[in-house]
Amino acid sequence: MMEAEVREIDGITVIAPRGPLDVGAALDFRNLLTGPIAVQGNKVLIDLSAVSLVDSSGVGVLVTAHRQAVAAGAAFAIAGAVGPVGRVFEMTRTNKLLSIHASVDDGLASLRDA
Amino acid sequence: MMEAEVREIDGITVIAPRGPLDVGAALDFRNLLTGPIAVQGNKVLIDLSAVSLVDSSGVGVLVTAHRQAVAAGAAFAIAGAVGPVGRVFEMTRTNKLLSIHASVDDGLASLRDA
Amino acid sequence: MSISATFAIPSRVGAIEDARRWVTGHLQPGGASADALWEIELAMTEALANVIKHAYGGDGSQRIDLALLVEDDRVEIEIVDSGAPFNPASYVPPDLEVASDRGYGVHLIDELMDEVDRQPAGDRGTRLRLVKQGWRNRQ
Amino acid sequence: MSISATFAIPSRVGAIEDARRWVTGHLQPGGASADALWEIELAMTEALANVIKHAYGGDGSQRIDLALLVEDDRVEIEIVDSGAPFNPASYVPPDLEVASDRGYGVHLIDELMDEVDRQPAGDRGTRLRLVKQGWRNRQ
Ligand SMILES: Nc1ncnc2c1ncn2[C@@H]1O[C@H](COP(=O)(O)OP(=O)(O)O)[C@@H](O)[C@H]1O
Ligand SMILES: Nc1ncnc2c1ncn2[C@@H]1O[C@H](COP(=O)(O)OP(=O)(O)O)[C@@H](O)[C@H]1O
Repeated sequence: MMEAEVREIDGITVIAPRGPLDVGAALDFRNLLTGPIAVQGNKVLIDLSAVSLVDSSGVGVLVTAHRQAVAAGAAFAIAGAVGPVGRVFEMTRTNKLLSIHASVDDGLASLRDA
Repeated sequence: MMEAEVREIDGITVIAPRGPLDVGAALDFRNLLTGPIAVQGNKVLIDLSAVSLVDSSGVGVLVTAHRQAVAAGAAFAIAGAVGPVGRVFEMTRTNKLLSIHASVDDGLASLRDA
Repeated sequence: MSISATFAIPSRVGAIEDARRWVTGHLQPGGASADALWEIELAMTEALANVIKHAYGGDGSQRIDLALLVEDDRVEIEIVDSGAPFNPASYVPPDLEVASDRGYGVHLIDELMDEVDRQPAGDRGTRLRLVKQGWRNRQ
Repeated sequence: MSISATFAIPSRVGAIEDARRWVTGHLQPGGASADALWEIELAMTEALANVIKHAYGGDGSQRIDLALLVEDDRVEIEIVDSGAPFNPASYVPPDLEVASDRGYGVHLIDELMDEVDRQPAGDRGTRLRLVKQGWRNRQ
């Protein structure tokens, strides 16, 4: 079960999943990212502020998406991983690869300069 | 400028763009569909009930998506094209190819049986 | 009633929404029907998209001038560009038997409007005139 | 305080949310801290996902039994399956120097929980016991 809100801010595609980003949502979430991250020059921000839980499958989708975006010449960042939700990136050390920002505004700013 | 709401209903991915689905939104909308329609067995419903205008670029994206979904073994339908918004499919006769349903419920029912 | 107004947009697809809002802002208070509004907005969208894509070949730094003339029983919209002209002789209408992902723009404009007319404008460029009759709700 | 409860879900990823809600429904009224709730929910999610993916190999027609024991200063969750067992001898922990798209589940469970313990259950199958201490907000 995956829910997400997609919007466009200053040419940046902001994708905000809602609820748990877990093993039950990971496949659909990955499919949703496939197109946007495959286009050179695209800028994609994942807004996690409405996400209740990210599990290792959610982390895996974000790691793969990050690498695919880089390979395609797209910019990819994550924002809004506040509170416990963000700790999973620290515990897996994937925060070293991923570009994680506290607020959506910070995430947008980082992509504007990208 | 594209906005969309994505949700999952009974295993069907429902993608509801908002505002004009026109030449300015077509590219991003196409990118959003790329993944979901490329997976065999996936069921994708485009809910147009929050769309103010579909232009020929929007029609073009839906025609291409329909064909790509069929080729991939995914089911693809359109719902909520009420009022003027739906007339563009009649004027272009693309309603003969596309699977267009009045309500989201009708669209979901058609995909459940697909 | 008679309203005349002018507007200009840059040759970018993102600006088409502004042009639609500008026209709607003039027609809605005058009692435009939902059908006529949609017809005018769609025809304008297709015409502006064609100027951006074809007349200007995607160059987003150009300018498109719009003029609106609203009368009791007709609306006239002029769209003026300074790009490559539309060549009616090489235009092939869409085959409506086979669904396509392109080629419907000119067909839609012709179907939606009561008059469509193109004239050369300036050194190069085109003045496209779109006329819609009976645009108001019947009282 | 002491609460004990049992629950069962089918071996499908969509049912993990039900298991989380069941546990949260017992712990939240008891004053669980946000951190502890998250730790327990995430560890359970990883454990249940592993049962579904690995113990049952994706077969969605199987059953997973859960038992919950809540005490003043500890929460114990038991997850019982009848599938292929986890083999600690062949388990390779993730290399945290290189980000991966998989292989973090067991690591997360170990980090999040105070005790993790696996025992054979039934003919085949595993009883996984997860213990979390100090799960309530300090008063
Ligand atoms: N404003 C224009 N200036 C120059 N050429 C145009 C213009 N509008 C349309 N054309 C030509 O007419 C063809 C058909 O246009 P149209 O029916 O809108 O479909 P499409 O834009 O999808 O090709 C275009 O491919 C283009 O060659
Ligand atoms: N419940 C289980 N039953 C059987 N094997 C398991 C179980 N849990 C984990 N494993 C084995 O341990 C490995 C590591 O698991 P984990 O750390 O969760 O990462 P992942 O599931 O992404 O591979 C799995 O690939 C699997 O071989």
